[in-house]
Amino acid sequence: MSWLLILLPLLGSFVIIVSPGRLAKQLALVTSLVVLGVSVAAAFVFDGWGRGTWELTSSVEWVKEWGLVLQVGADSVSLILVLLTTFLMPLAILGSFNAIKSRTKEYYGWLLGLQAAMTGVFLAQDLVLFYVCFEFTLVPMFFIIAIWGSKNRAHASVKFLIYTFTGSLITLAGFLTLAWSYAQANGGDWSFEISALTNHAVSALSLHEQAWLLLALLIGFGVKVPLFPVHTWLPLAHTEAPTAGSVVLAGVLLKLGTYGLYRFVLPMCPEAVVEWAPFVAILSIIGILYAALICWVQTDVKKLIAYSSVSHLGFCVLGLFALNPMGVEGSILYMINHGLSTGALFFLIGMMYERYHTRDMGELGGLARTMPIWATFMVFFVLASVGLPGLNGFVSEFLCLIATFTAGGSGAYPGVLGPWYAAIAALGMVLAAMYLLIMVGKVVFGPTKATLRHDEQSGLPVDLTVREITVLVPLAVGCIVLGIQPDLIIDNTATAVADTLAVYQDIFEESMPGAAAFVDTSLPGGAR
Amino acid sequence: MIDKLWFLIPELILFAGVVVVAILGLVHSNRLRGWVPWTTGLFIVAAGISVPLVYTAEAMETSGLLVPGLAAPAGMIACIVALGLLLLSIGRVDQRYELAIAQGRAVFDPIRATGGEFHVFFLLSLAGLLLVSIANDLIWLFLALELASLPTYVMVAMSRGSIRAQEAAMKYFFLGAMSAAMFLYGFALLYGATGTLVLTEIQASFADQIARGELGILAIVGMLLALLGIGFKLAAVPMHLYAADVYEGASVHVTAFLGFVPKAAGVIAFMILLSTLGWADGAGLPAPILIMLWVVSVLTMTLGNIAALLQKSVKRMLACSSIAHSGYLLIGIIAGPGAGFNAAMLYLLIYGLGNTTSFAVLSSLQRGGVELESVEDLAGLRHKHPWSATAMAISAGSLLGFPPLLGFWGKLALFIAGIASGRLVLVLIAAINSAISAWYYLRLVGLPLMADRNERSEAVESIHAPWPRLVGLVLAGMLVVLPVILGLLYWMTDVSR
Amino acid sequence: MTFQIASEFTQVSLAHFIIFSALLFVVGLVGFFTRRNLIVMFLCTELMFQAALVAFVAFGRYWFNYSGQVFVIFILTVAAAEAALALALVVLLHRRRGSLNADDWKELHEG
Amino acid sequence: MIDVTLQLARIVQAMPPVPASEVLHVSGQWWIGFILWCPLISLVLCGLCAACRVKSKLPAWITVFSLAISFVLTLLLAFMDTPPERVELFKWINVHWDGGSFVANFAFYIDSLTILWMSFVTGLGALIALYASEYMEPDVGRGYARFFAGISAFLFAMICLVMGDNLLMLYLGWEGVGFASYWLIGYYYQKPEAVAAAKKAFIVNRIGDLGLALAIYLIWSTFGTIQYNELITVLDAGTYLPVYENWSVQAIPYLLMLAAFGKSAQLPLYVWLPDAMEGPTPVSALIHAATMVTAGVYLIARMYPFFLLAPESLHVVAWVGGLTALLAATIGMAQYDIKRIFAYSTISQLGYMFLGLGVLTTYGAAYHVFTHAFFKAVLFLTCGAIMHGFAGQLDLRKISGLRRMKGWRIVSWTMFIGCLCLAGFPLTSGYFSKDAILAEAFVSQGPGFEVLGWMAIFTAFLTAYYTFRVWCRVCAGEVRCEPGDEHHGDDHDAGTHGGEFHPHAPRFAINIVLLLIAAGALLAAVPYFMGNEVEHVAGGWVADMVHDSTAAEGVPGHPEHPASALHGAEAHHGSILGMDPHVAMYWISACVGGLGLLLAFWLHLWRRQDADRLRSWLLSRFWTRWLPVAMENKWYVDEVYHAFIRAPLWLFGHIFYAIDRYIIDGLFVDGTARLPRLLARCFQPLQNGMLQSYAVTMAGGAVLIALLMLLMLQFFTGGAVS
Repeated sequence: MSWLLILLPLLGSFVIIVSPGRLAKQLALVTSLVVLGVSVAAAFVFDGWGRGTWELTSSVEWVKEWGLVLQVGADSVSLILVLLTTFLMPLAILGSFNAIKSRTKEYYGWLLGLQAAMTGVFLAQDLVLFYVCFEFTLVPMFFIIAIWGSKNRAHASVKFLIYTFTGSLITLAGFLTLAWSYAQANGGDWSFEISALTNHAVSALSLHEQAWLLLALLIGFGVKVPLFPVHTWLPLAHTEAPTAGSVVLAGVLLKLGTYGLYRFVLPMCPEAVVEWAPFVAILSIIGILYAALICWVQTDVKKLIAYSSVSHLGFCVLGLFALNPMGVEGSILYMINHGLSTGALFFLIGMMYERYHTRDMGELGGLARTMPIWATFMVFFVLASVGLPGLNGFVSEFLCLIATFTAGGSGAYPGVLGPWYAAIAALGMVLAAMYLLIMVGKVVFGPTKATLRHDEQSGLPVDLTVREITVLVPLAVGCIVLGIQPDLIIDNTATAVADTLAVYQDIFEESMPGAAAFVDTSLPGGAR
Repeated sequence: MIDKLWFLIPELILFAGVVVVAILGLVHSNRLRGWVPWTTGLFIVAAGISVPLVYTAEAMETSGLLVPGLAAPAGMIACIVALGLLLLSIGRVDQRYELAIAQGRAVFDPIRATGGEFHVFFLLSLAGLLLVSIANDLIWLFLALELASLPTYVMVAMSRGSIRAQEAAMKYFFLGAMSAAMFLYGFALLYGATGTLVLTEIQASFADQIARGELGILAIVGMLLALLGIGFKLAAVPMHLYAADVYEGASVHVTAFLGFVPKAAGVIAFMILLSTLGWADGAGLPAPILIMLWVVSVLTMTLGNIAALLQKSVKRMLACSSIAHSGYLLIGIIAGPGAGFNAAMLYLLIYGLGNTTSFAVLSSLQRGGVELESVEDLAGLRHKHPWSATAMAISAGSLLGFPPLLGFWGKLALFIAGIASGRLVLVLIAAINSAISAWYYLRLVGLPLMADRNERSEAVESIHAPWPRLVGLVLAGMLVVLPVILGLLYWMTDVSR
Repeated sequence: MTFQIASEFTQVSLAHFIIFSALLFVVGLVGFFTRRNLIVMFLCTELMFQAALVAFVAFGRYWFNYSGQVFVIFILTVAAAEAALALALVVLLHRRRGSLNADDWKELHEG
Repeated sequence: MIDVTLQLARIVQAMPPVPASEVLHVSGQWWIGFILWCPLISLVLCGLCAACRVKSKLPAWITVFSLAISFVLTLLLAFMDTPPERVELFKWINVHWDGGSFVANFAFYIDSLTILWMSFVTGLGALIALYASEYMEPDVGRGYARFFAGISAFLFAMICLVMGDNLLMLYLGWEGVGFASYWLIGYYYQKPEAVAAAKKAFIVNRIGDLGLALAIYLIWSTFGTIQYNELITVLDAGTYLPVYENWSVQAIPYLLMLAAFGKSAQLPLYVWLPDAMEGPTPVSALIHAATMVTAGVYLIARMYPFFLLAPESLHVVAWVGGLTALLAATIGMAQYDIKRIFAYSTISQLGYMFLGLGVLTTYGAAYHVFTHAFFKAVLFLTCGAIMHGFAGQLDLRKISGLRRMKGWRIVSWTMFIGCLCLAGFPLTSGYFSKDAILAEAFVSQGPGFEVLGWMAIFTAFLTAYYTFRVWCRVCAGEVRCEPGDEHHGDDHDAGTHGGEFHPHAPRFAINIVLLLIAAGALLAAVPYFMGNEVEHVAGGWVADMVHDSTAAEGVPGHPEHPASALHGAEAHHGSILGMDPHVAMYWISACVGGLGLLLAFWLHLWRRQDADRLRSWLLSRFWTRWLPVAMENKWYVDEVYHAFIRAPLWLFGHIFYAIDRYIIDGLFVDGTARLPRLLARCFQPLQNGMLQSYAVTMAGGAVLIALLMLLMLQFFTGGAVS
C-alpha cells in the first residue's frame, strides 16, 4: 500500500504526459482523488494509530554491496503527513484549473511527480530512499516555479534549487558518515535502514560526533524549514511560484524540513541536541520575531504570507526542541495546521490575483464589498493563522509555547529551554496579529478602490466560483475540526512521540535525578 | 605467453576492425561506404562481447596483472560508451563532403575523404584504452597510453575543415607530447628506483622499500612526474589547460570522444600506477602522493566547476565540466582498491553515459549547417525538438548528480567510498562543488526547456542523420531507467572481483 | 663498472647520468617554453624524450638488466611515430596560415 | 533559593489531592450545554442567512430567540442553587505522557460567580439583540445577518469565557470575544476609521492575551493543571512547587493583570476602547460597556487566590484602577462626542472595579460590574437611539432639548435614569455599588490607599459632572438639532429625505428595551438589600454569590479575607475622618455626586455660556492652557504609543527588511553565490589561448603542487617522507 501511494501519482503523471493535453487537468484530479482514497484506505487499515509501530511496511532488495534496501512503511506521524499531502494535492490541482493555461500536461505531470516524491519522503524507512525523494521534490518545484511562475521566476527557481540542494548535500555527507560509522561497527556491512542507523547513532556516537552530525543535518533541514538565517530563498520562491506551487511549498515542502528534524535530528543525536537546543531555539525565536517585523512592512500580500511562514515555522521548530511531548505534539500539529491555513491563504491570494492582477496592498482595498465570499474565507483563514482559539492554529502554537516555557530544567518538567524563550517567542503572537490584521484591513476592508478593475478576460466572475469554493471549504473544515478536536492527532501519535523522546528522558534523568518522579505523585496533572 | 595472447582477443578484434574499416572507407560505392560506421560498430560490439568471455575471473587470477579486476569492467565500459560515441558521430564525419557527393556536387576522392580514417583512429584509440587496462609492465603501459592518445590528435586535426580544429590539434598535440615526455621521464625514475619494469615486481620492490622505511626520493619524484603527465589525459589540474580550447576547436563528435576515451585511459593508468606504490597489506598511499592527489582532486573539481560558470560556448562548458568530473573520479582513486576503484569505475561509466548524451544532443543539432556554438543557441529548443530538449535536461541533471538520475548514484558511490576511506573533507568539498556545478547545469536544463527562443536559436535545426538524436534519447532514457538495475551496473564495474 | 676507465680523477657514476638527463629534460622544457617555431618546439619535446632515454640506459646499466634498453627501443619507435604526426601537422598548419609561429594560433581562448 | 530536596520531601509527604469527583459532583444536566450551544446554533443559522442573502429580519429573531433561551436556562441554573459543579462537554486538548499530562477539555465550571456573570451577560445580550433588530433595520439584506452572527459569536465566546472549566477555555473565550469585538467594531468595513479601530482593538487585546497565555504557561508549570477545581485543590494543599526559583508564583498575578488590563481597558492598555465606538451602538452597549470589558474583572475575581499569594500585586491593581478612573474621567470631561464620553466613562468605571479588586473587595467590584452593566447599557442604547434618529449625529453641541421632541421622551428619561446611576445619585444602584468600593479603600491597609480613596471620591465628582453635562446638553435646554453626515448601514441615506431633515424617533423595540434595561438599572439596587445568607458578610445577594465562589477570600468579612486574617474577623474596620467608612461614605459620595450634578446643570443647562467662558479663561492663561488642550487630546496617549512603540517597531520592520534583502540575502547568500564566479575570473587569464603559456602554466603548476605537497607534508607529518 505504501508503494501504491508513491507509485500511483507517478503513474498518473506518466499517463498525463502521454495523453492529450485537454484531458490533463481532469486526469490529474482523478489521479489525486484516487490517491487520496488510497491514503484514506491506508489510514483505515493502518494498525499503528496510538502505537509507535511501523506498519504497511515493505522492502525491496536493491544493491546488496551497499546495503541498499528500498524500505517503506509508516508510523502514525508519517501517515498523518502523508494524509496532509494527499489531502492538499487534489485541492492544489483543482485550484489551478483556471490559472494554468499553458503547458498543462507538464504542469499536472510535475505536480503529481511532486506528490510522489513528498509521499516518498514521509514513507521512506531507508535513508537513501529518503534522500532521493527529499531531493527529487526540488525538481518538480523548480519547474513549476520556473515555467509557470511570475516575472522574476528564473532567478527565484534557481535560487530555490541551489540553496536547498547545497544544504541537503551537506546533510547527505552527514548521513553517509553515519552510515560508515555503522558499517565500521558492524564489520563492514553497510546499511541505510533508518532505525538501525538511529540505534547506532544513539549508542555509539560520542557527544562530539553527534554534534557534527547535528550540524550537518541542521544545515540541510534548516534550509528547508527554513530557519533564520537561511530563509531568504523562501520569500522569493513563494512570491514567484504559481498559486498551487506556493500552496504545496508552504503546505508540505517546508514540512519536509521539520519532519527531518523530528525523524532524524531528535532521535539520532540526543546528547548533542540537549547541548545545542538553546542555540536552535534562539535561531527560531529570532526567525519568529524578525520575520514578523518584516511582514509588517511588506506591500506584496504574497510576500507577506511567505515571510509569515518563516515566522510560523519558527514556532514549529521551537516546539520540537522543547524536547517534551507537548512540544513535539504541538509541532506535529503545527505542521498540519500551517499546511491548511497558509495553504488556504495562498489559494485566496491566487484567486484574487487572477481577478485583479495585482498583489500590491496599495492598489487593493475594500474587497469585502465586491467579493464577500472571498473576504469571508480570507478573514477566516487569517484568524486561523493568527491562532484564534477554536481554530487549528491556536492549539499547535499554544502547545509549542507552553512546552518551551516549561522546558526549564529545574524540577518537574525537564528540558533546556525555559520561560524566557517562550515569553520572547510569544511576542510573535502579538506581531502575527498585527501584520495579518493590517493586511486584512488594507485588502479586505476599507473603501473599495476605484482604480481596481476586475479582469473580464480572466473568465472568472467577480466573486468566487463553485470550483474555488470547493477548494476552500475542505481546508476550512479541516481548520475547524483540528481546532476543536486536536486529539485526533495527539492521541494517535502520542506513543510514537513518546518513543522518540524516550531517550531524552534517560538523559534528563541522568543529569537531573528525580525530576520526572515529582510529577507522578503530587500534581493532579500527573495523577492520571 | 600463450595466455597473454589469448588476453589480447578483444584488442585483436578491434585491430581487425581497423583493417576492414580502413579498406571500406576507400570504396567508391556510396552505399558500401555508408557501411563504415556500422562495420565499426560491429567490431566494437564483438570486442565488447568478447571482453567478459576473455577476462573471466578465473583467467584473471592467473594473469599476473597488478590489478587483474580492471580489465573486464574497463573493456565493457569502454565498448558501451564507445558505441554511443560512434553512433553520435554518424552523419557528422565528413559531413559536407559526403553531402556533396550524395547530391552529386562532387565525386568521391579517396585522398580527400576522411571517413574511413576517423573510424580507424576511433578503433585504434579504443584498443589503446583496452590495452591500458591489461598492462603488466611500464613499456606496455607507455605504449598503450600513446596508442590511446596519438589517434586522437589526428582525429582533432581532421575533424572539420575549420582552422580552429587545426589550432586545437596543434595545442593538443604539442602539450600532449610534453606531458608524454613528462610521464616517460617519470617511468624512467620509477625504473631507476626499482630496477624492473614489470608492475608486480615494482610493487614488490616498493613494498620491500616501504617495509624497510627507505622509500627513496627517486620513487616519489618519479611517481609524481608520471601522475602529473598522465593527468594530462584526465585533464587534471594543472594539466587541464588544453581541455577547453581543444574541446571547443574540435568537431562535436570528436569532442565527445575526447571527453571519454583518453580520460578513461588516464583513470585506469592512475589506478595501475598507484597500485604499485600503495595499499599493499592494508596500508594506504604514501603521504606525499596522497597529499598530491588530494590537492589535485580538489583543484581539479573546483577549477573545472568555476571555470564552467563563465562559459558561453556549450562545448567549453562541457569541457570544464569534464575537468570537474576528473576531480570527482580522483576521489574514488584516492579511496583505493575495493570500494574506491569500484566507485571510480562506476562513475566512469555513468559519467560516460551522461556526457555522451549531452554531446549526442549537440551532435544532432546544427545552425546554418554549422554545429552549435553558444549556450544561447539551445534556448527554447523544446519548441521544435521537445525530446532533444528533454534529453539535454536529463543529461545535465545526471551530470549534476541529481537524484534519482543515474549520475546521483555514481556520486553516491564516490562519496561513500571517500567517506569510508576517511576523506570526509574531500567529500564535503566535492559536495559543495556539486552545488556550484548546479549553476551551469541548470542553464542546460533551463534554456532548452523553459527559455523562449531568441534570434539565434530560431535557426537551429536537426541534422539529416537521425542517429545522434536517437542515441541522445536512448541514453537519456537509460539515465532515467538504469538506476532500477543499479545492482547490475555495480556488478559490471566491480574491480575487486 | 666500465665507465671508470675514463679517468682516474673523474669518476663518472650514476648520478652524473641522472643529472645529465635531468638537465637535458630541462633544456628541452625551457626550449619548449621559449622557442616560437613549431618545429623547434617539437624538437624540444624530442629532447625531453631523449632525456628519458638517457635515464633508462643509465638505470639499465645500474641495475644490470636489459629492461631499460628495451624500453629505449620502444621510445625511439614512438618518437618516430610522433615525429611523423608532428610533421604532418606542421605542414597542415603552415598551409593554413603560412607561418609556423606558435603565437599566431590563439583564436581559441577566453578571458 | 528553595532547597529542592526539602521541598520534594514535603511534597512526597503531602496528602494526595482529593479526586475531583469528591469535591464537585459532575452532573449530567443535559440542558446546561445548551446555554453555550444556543448562540452557536444562532451563529451558524445567521451565517447561513448571510450566505443565502436573506432579506428579512429573520437573523435578528433567531438571535434574540436563542439568546433568550440561554438566558432562561441560566436563570434555571441560578435557581437550582447547586454547589460548584463541573460539566464536561467533550475532550479538547489532552496530551498524556509517561509521568504527566496536559488536559484542557471543553467543560463548564459552574459556581455562583459564573452564574452572577452569566445572568447579566445572557440577559442583556438578548435584550440588546432585540434593540438591534430595529437599530440595524436599514441594513436588512446587507450586513444584517453578519451583524447578528457577530452578536451570536460574541455571546458564544463570552459564555466560554465565563463558564469555562479551565484556563484554556477562558483563553478561548478571551480571544473569542476579542475577535467578535473585532468583527463588530469593523462592521462598517468601508469606513477606514472603523477598520483601524477594529484592528487596534484586536492588537491591543492581543498584548493582554500574551499576558494571559504566559500566565497559563506559568500556572501549568507550577501547578501541573489548569482546571479550576484542581488548581484550588492544589493551592489549598500547598503541594505545588514553584518551578522557576521563587518568582513563579509571584509572577502569575502580574501576568494575569496584564491580560485583565488589556481586556478591561485599563492603563496602559485602555486606548482601544474609545476608538471601538466606531462600531454600531448596540455593540458598544453590549460588548464595550456591559459585558466583554468586565472580563478582566471576572478573570481577577476567578483567580483571586493567586493574587493573594502575592498581595503586593493587589496594590498595583488598586493603583492602576484608581489612576485609570481619574484619567479617563478627566478625558471624558472634555470630549464632545457623546459615545466617546460614555466610552471614557466606561474606562473610568472599570477603573473603579479594579480599585475594588485591589482594595480587597471582590464583592464590591462584582456588584459594580453588575450595576454598571445595566446603567451603562442604557446610556449607550439611548446614544444609539439618538444616532439612529439623527443620522449619526453625536456631537453634544449640535443637539439640544431632546426631551421636548416628539417621540423622544422615553429616550431622554431612560437616559436620565442611566445618568443618575452612573453619577452615583443616592439610592440608585450605582450609589451602592460605588460605595462598596470607595469605603473599602479606606478600610484596607495598603500603600497610599487613603490617597487613592480620596482620588476616587474626586473622580466620582467628575463623573457626576460629565454625566450630566451630556444629559443637560442633549436632552434639556432649547430644542435644536443638526443631522450628522454619517449614515449607518453600508451607504444608505437614512433620514435625509430630499434635503430636509426629520429625525425619526425610535419605535417599539428600542423603546421597550430601553425601558426594560432602565428598570433593570434601577432594580439593580435591590440585590443590595436581599439575600445575605452568609454570616459576617454584608452586601446582599451579590456578596453571597461571590462568597460561594473562588473569589470568596476577597469578600470583606470572609474568615480568610486578608484583613480579617490580620485583625480577626470583626476588627477589619478602618476609618475615614474618624467614622466607619461604610457609613461615612454614604454621605460623602452623596454630597460629591450632588455637587458634580449641580455643576453640570449650572455650566450646561442654566448658563451654558459660562462653560465656554471657563474654557477660554483656562486657555488664555499660560499656566493652565495645557489642561483643556491635553484633556481634549486625551493626554496624547495615542501619540505616545505611536512614537514609542508603533513607530520603532515599524522602523525595525524596515531595517530588518533591508537587512534581509541586502545583508543576509544580498551579501551572504548572493555574495557567496557570486564567489565562485569571482574566483573563476581570477583564473580566466590563464586560458589565454597561447600554447606556450599553457605549457609554462602546466609546468609551473606541477612545481607548485610539488611545493604544496612538501608544505603539507611538513604540516601533517613533520617532514618524514614515506
